Amino acid sequence: MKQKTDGLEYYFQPVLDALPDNFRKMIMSVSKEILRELEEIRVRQGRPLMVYSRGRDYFLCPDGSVSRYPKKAYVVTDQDARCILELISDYSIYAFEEELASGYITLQGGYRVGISGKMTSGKDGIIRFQHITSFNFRIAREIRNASNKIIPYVVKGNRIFHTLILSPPQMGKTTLIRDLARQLSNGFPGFSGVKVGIVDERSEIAGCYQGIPQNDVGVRTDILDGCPKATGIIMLIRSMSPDVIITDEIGKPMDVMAIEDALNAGITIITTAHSHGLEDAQRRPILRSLLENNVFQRIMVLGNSLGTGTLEKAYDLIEGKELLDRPIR
Amino acid sequence: MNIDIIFKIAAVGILIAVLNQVLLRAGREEMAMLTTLAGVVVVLLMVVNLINNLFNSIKSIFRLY
Amino acid sequence: MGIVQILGIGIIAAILSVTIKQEKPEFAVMVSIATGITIFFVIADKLPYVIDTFNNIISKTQVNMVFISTLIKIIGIAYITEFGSQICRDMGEGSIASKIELGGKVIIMVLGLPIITALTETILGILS
Amino acid sequence: MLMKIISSLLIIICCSLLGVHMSHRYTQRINNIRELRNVLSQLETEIVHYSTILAHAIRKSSKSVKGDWKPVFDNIVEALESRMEYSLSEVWQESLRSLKHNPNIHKAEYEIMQRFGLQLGNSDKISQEKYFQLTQEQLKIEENSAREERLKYSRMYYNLGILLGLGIAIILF
Repeated sequence: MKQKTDGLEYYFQPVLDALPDNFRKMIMSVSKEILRELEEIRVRQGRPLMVYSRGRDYFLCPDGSVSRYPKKAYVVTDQDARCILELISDYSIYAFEEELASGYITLQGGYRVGISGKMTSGKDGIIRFQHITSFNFRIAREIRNASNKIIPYVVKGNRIFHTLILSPPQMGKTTLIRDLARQLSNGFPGFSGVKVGIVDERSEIAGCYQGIPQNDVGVRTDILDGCPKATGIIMLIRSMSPDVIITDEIGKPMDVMAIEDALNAGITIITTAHSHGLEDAQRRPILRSLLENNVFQRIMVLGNSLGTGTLEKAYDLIEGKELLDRPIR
Repeated sequence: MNIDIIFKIAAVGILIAVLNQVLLRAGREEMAMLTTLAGVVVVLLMVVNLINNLFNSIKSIFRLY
Repeated sequence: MGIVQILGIGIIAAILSVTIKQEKPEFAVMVSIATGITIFFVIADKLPYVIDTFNNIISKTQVNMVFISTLIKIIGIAYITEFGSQICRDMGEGSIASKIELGGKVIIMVLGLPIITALTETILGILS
Repeated sequence: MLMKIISSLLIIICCSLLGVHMSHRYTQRINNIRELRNVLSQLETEIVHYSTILAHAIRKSSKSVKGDWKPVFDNIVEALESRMEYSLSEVWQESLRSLKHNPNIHKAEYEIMQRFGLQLGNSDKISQEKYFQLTQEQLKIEENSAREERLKYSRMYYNLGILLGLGIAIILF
């Protein structure tokens, strides 16, 4: 039955808890190096079981060995899929209606499980899942001090600049801003902590489970979990009067208005957006409007030239110059 | 002379009667029938035993061999 | 003293039998049979005394002892038949009661035949 | 003589106790159904209004249960929290099996609960609410028939017990 897993797997134990026994055995018998860098577990009904680690994908075989070819891999059965759905929703699918409608469920520990399958639109117009057939377990890792490389450009003395972090997907921007929030909130040598507010629409930054942050985001941090950014920012300003508001992936017009409200209230904004660089951001209408009336004072661009999460460029919009001559790992 | 046999029979009779009423009230007619039969059998056994004694004693008294 | 006992038993049994009769008639009959037998047992120990004294008296006369024993038998049979038929009549079975009596009469007749033949012979002897 | 009296008294007492136990079975059954109904109604509010996780919802709503259903609910909560089993209906049927031969629970409500367990928790709130109402309806009908039966049978068994005791005592006297 269920064995207690030893040291290494401990950090994504909640994910293992959400998997049936045979999956658990297969994953635990995978080699330690792959597990250390495990990013995703892909479960697709009727297709082989896959794992993403170190930027490559591996197929899991029933005997626990890992192979590069799908033919020997373990094929996921419909019983597995049903059982996973029950386990990740803690046997109460009704409790995760909104999350299911938005296509993901957050496990304890802040691990997000993406879901997809056949959907139908009910008579009340809401699209619901009829059959859920594939799951994507994302193993987010809390890399402490990941934001050390950008802190010198974001904070000068006790002043924090309005910062926009541009990064293509899967480049560790969430890990970055999570650690940034932790450091800003707890403070570090030469900087006393400030009140930090996080609007965590997809509960990924703090990874709250029933409102309790599973990742360390600092002692002075308040989190609005699962709340749309626009309303979240305004609510935070009124309710928690934070010094800094951190949010993830802005992209809607109403986000822009909310950010302007925050600026008028004198609150520093640190947020991220999907784009490959400054030029790409300027082509996008929403980001262009933000950049034109220079809402942000610092722009950080992430990439993977030296591995995932390297800081490619850093711009200072006040003096209009680049702060960085070469990428930092 | 042991006259308790009469009282025993009478008691069983009364009990069976009450039992019947209870069972009828509860709607279990067949059960009532059965208990009556059982009662009759038990009492019959007693009486037959008595009659047996009677005949033996008469035989001995009147020498009716 | 005996009669008081018999009386007591009889009356009590009658009352019991009546109480049971409207609910369960079959038990009432049983009670009456039981009383009958119990009362008989009360007198059962006096009866042999009567019969013995009766025997002694008769044996003093020249009459043949056979007649006496058959006479006693007849009395016994008569008593039992009477007992049985009364019970049947109690239960309302008049026909069975009469059948029992018929049976009893026949058996008594059978027992009585030798006496009658002896009687007729003596009469004929006297007449001739 | 004394011995006879004592023994017949004993017989009478134990027979009437038997009768009382048999009649108690019926009252116990009604209590069980009533407890079941308010557990389900609490569970419904927990699920439909507060949408709490099933394990907590069951634990909270089955706190007030004292009758024969208590071990079943405790068993389910424990199994859910240990996340051993894979599907709730398996856990539900498993823990329900312990009540299969319980005299206080008749086949009717046993089957109602079995059907209820099949769909609990694996659909959205609206259909959950429908299932709850359906089950409550069935349990209400069950409770009425149980009450009728109780009126009829529990008195009968009670008297039966005493009379049998008396009868046997007299016969053996």
